[in-house]
Amino acid sequence: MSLKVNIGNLEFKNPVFVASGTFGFGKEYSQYVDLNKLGAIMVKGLTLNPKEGNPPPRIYETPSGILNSVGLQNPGVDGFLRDELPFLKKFDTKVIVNIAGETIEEFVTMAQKLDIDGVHALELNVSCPNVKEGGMAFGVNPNSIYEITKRVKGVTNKIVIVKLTPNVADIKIYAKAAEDGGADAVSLINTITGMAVDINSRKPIFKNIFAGLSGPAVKPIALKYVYEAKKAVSIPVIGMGGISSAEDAIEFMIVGATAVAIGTYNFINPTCTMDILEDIKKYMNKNNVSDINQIINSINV
Amino acid sequence: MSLKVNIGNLEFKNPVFVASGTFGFGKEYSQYVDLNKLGAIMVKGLTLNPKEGNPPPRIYETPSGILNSVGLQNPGVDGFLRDELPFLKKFDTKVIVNIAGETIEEFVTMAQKLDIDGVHALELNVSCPNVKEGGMAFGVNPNSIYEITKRVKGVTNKIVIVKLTPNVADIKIYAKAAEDGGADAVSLINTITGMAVDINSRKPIFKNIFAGLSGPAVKPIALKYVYEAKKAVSIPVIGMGGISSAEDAIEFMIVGATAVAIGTYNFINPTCTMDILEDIKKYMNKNNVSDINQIINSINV
Amino acid sequence: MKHTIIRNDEIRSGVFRMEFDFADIPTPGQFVMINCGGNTLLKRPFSICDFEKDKMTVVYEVRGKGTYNLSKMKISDEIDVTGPHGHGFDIFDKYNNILVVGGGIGIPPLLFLSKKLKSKNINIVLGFRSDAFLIDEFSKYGNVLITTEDGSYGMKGYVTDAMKEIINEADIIYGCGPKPMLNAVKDISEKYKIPCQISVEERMGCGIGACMTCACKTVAEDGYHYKKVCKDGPVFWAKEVVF
Amino acid sequence: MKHTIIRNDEIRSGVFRMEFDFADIPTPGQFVMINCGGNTLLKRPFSICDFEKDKMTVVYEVRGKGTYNLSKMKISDEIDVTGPHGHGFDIFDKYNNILVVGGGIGIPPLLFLSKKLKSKNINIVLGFRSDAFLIDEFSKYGNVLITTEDGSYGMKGYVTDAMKEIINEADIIYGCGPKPMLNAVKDISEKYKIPCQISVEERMGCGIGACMTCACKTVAEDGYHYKKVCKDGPVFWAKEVVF
Ligand SMILES: Cc1cc2nc3c(=O)[nH]c(=O)nc-3n(C[C@H](O)[C@H](O)[C@H](O)COP(=O)(O)OP(=O)(O)OC[C@H]3O[C@@H](n4cnc5c(N)ncnc54)[C@H](O)[C@@H]3O)c2cc1C
Ligand SMILES: Cc1cc2nc3c(=O)[nH]c(=O)nc-3n(C[C@H](O)[C@H](O)[C@H](O)COP(=O)(O)OP(=O)(O)OC[C@H]3O[C@@H](n4cnc5c(N)ncnc54)[C@H](O)[C@@H]3O)c2cc1C
Ligand SMILES: Cc1cc2nc3c(=O)[nH]c(=O)nc-3n(C[C@H](O)[C@H](O)[C@H](O)COP(=O)(O)O)c2cc1C
Ligand SMILES: Cc1cc2nc3c(=O)[nH]c(=O)nc-3n(C[C@H](O)[C@H](O)[C@H](O)COP(=O)(O)O)c2cc1C
Ligand code: FES
Ligand code: FES
Repeated sequence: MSLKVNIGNLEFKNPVFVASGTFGFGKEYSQYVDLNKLGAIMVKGLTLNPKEGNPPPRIYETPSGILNSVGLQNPGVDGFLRDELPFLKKFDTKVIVNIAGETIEEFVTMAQKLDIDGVHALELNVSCPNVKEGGMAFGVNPNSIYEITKRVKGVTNKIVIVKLTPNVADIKIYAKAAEDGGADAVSLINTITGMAVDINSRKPIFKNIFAGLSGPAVKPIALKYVYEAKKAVSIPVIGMGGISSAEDAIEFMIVGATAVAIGTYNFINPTCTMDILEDIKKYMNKNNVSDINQIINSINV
Repeated sequence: MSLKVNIGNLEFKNPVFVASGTFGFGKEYSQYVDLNKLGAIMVKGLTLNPKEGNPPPRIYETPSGILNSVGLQNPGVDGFLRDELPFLKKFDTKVIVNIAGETIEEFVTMAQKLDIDGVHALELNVSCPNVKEGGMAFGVNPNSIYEITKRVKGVTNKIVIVKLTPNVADIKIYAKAAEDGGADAVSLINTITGMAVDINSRKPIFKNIFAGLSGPAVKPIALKYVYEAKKAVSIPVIGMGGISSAEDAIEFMIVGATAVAIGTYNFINPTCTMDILEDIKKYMNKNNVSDINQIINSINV
Repeated sequence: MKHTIIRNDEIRSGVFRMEFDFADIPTPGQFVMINCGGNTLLKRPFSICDFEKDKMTVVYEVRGKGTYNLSKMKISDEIDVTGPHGHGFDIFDKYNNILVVGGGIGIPPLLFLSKKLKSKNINIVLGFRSDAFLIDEFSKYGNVLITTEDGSYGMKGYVTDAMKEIINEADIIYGCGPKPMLNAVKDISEKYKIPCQISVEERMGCGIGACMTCACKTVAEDGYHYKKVCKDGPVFWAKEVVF
Repeated sequence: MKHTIIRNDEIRSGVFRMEFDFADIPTPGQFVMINCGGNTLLKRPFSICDFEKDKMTVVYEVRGKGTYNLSKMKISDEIDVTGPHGHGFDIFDKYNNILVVGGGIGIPPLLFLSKKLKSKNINIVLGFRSDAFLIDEFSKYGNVLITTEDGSYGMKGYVTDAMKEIINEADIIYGCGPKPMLNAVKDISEKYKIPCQISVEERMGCGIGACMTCACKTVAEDGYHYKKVCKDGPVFWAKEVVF
């Protein structure tokens, strides 16, 4: 049975990744998960300089979902290279570095700094709803997506993945812009903008008013975006948004995802990625699927 | 304590409505709910001619939500006037008739037929994701919204409410188009487009592939849309999407909803509207709110 | 609408019999909607398998998370139930020879039906994949014929095979079971020109006729018409139903 | 990571004491994450109130749906628990006079702390709104002083009032409770120049340091720095914390 999938010239041992921002830099979850068994780790979004992020509260539970407003707290690219990458290099998995520039130049600078051993791919985060500069402003503009992708591709030998926001009406345009810019893959969905209010103080729960929704609640929406994105591009799509089980992961692969990433559900069950991997194998066995690629984009409409 | 709210020249005894398509024409729920106690009943979406709708399955449970693909099965405007309105007229509540034309002319014809006693308001459904003609195609085009609203306003004396779809990037433009067209109010959100796949057959669960997501899962998203819509217009907003409790209803009112509508949750608890009404009163009592209008649009940012 | 569980036993691997207090008197073929708790949202429909003063029985198979949750509930736990809902089986005094045909987890409502039938000659054909259940209970109300697909119990084969042997006696057929079985039963009833009522399943939202999600395709003058399983059904005349 | 509930009693109106089997040995001030079931999604953090070989105790107040669900669980039910998590209280041999200060539902972790303290002179000040709990247990480990806001038990007033009377004896202060109380305790510790550790609360996602949602503002050379309550805390030096 083969679980291997390819994105660009990169081979992943399996299609089960962990989503950026939900798995730190791998260290914390390594007590629960054998990192060697993950297809890839998408690390917490990095900015050029260290960032403190938003004031608390930063998380709020909603029905089958969570709103978060972390605001990209991270140690910056240099901090990552110094304090986090050495640990990740010890494992036989792929490291995908999620980067969020406030300007196109910042994306380029970060990509240059990250064009080193131990980093396997870059994920361009043009879709963070929780920061003022850059973030989603880029993600809702196809020209920015095209430009950032093209510029980053020009300075790196790494696989470049563009992470798309679902806060658009027609995802196809944005996926296409990434492909046209030279992206090796697109990943989606980032969180969906939402909000919550404290009915006693009549204040928004979050200082930024809006926050990003993720978790099982968003799965039907995410699945639709992945299906549509895959119809628009011929590059691989990495699907995410509410995945909590192998069934969910397989749904995403059937509609076109070459790989899937698990985000919020790591919080609920820290070993869920391992369970999902095992259950995907069971499904393949039961359905006589010898190569996972037979499932990918196999939707029967 | 006053729970009265106004939309246009119409006064509603309270802001707790039931959402179109989830409450039939009132008859079925009348065994559970005293219809006289509802602020308004938004009846199932009508088309000019009777419509059979989509093949089953039409409903699928998702985490804290449901996908539906009813496809507007309804008896048509004439069937409604003949078989349903007489029953509704027996109650002291407001009847809001949800209409979905395939063309602008159909909207106008229906509005004319419905310009009669017993009908208090029209809700223009330019946002149904489950039909091929009309439906969401109108709702994602501000010009269509403007045009339909203006044309309908020209032939009716009823309050006109425009029901907006959340499947757009910037709701403000669409709310504004309705206001500019002369709408007395906007209502939102209709369902969010999503999908689900049967991993054994690898077929979409629904024949139409896509379906509409509703229920508690969508609440944080709906709340954000209502907040944004209210910031864009000065006409009243009717908020809905995932409301299951008085707390939820109050959140919507705080961010700007003059009234709220309960949809999916009627299925889960058929008496939830009555519970919500009682609990809103308790909240008002506890917080010394003598008039519900003091809550509406009172967000403290 | 809280009801207290009186009993919840596994009567065969994966099949449970639950009893709870319930006051409203149902007719055979009607169903209840049960909130299965946990992280399920919609209530799930279950046919009424038996009813005695203030006590209702449903028999269910564990299929997904709702029925799984249900199976974990204990005596004296409370569940949220609405009903009885729907249009059940019509019982006619004029028919003396009744043929009741059930398959798998479609069998439970037929027990309550058999109990309420007052006819002299009741033949009950029950089909299972392998292990049978509720046989003793059915035996009180008629002649029971069992078929199993693997031949482990009763006759080897399908209910439709067994039906053919006694079909000539029947004045009316009542059926409930999986779609292919109902379709076959319908065909037989048409071939032998015997009136036939069947109980069909569809996914439901409200359970009371308001949401239009439980569509059952039925014949109509101008082609077809989607009726509501929860309100017009779940029992329909077989000849009405378009499979 | 399933654990079996051994006990789950209401020890005061709305406050429960739950015991479950648990093997990993915690230190005082650490917490566990408990999946409260029902339709909750995230695990909820609870401080460890006591631990004996393979048996952990948490004391919780019903505040929302998670703690409500927890309160309905029965002996022998299984719960999903991870932990122990976080950085707890540091215990120093050099300090003989200890002042432990707790308020409301912040009190439970201080019991496990008091038990582990080996100092001679332990003063424990516990503040409640009205009804007190865990008093007998604390009495085993030190001199207990109770304050209640309504004066229904012990001294009328706040813990900070009571603290002032014995503050001069203290070499170190340990505190846990609502934010305003912790802020006041911090002020007192600074005024009297006594080292002070406090346990703070914040909403959590992962509970293990990966998601950055449990931010606690702390002082840093260049202004401030958000530390993680779940990993760097929940116990911090009071002087670090910016309220
Ligand atoms: C009128 C009626 C009467 C029924 N009576 C009984 C009964 O007496 N005993 C019994 O065991 N089951 C009965 N069912 C089926 C029962 O409702 C489903 O098995 C149950 O809803 C599954 O819930 P779940 O959460 O366990 O499974 P889910 O996780 O929701 O789904 C598991 C499987 O069950 C199927 N399913 C889900 N909902 C329905 C539904 N409404 N109808 C049919 N299939 C469904 C799904 O397609 C899926 O394959 C009846 C259904 C109807 C419509
Ligand atoms: C490190 C730590 C240790 C804790 N120890 C205990 C303990 O020993 N006993 C105890 O009863 N409680 C403790 N809490 C608080 C406990 O986690 C919350 O009361 C619980 O999560 C509420 O869950 P709920 O579903 O009942 O309430 P929800 O419906 O989630 O919320 C109800 C209320 O609780 C507040 N709340 C929710 N989550 C948290 C949180 N993580 N921290 C603080 N407040 C929160 C909300 O603001 C809201 O006002 C601790 C919290 C932390 C961070
Ligand atoms: C707490 C939290 C932090 C996140 N941080 C990032 C981030 O830094 N960069 C990014 O691209 N996405 C970030 N995301 C989005 C996730 O990577 C993922 O796209 C989203 O949560 C949907 O997947 P899920 O439903 O499985 O969580 C974050 C999500 C959460 C919940
Ligand atoms: C089964 C079903 C049928 C619906 N039919 C209609 C309709 O006919 N017209 C309409 O405008 N909205 C329709 N809606 C949308 C609801 O009125 C409401 O906008 C949406 O469900 C969000 O609210 P909720 O989350 O409370 O259900 C339907 C929703 C459901 C679930
Ligand atoms: S389930 Fe709502 S109409 Fe049948
Ligand atoms: S809760 Fe995730 S970092 Fe603290």
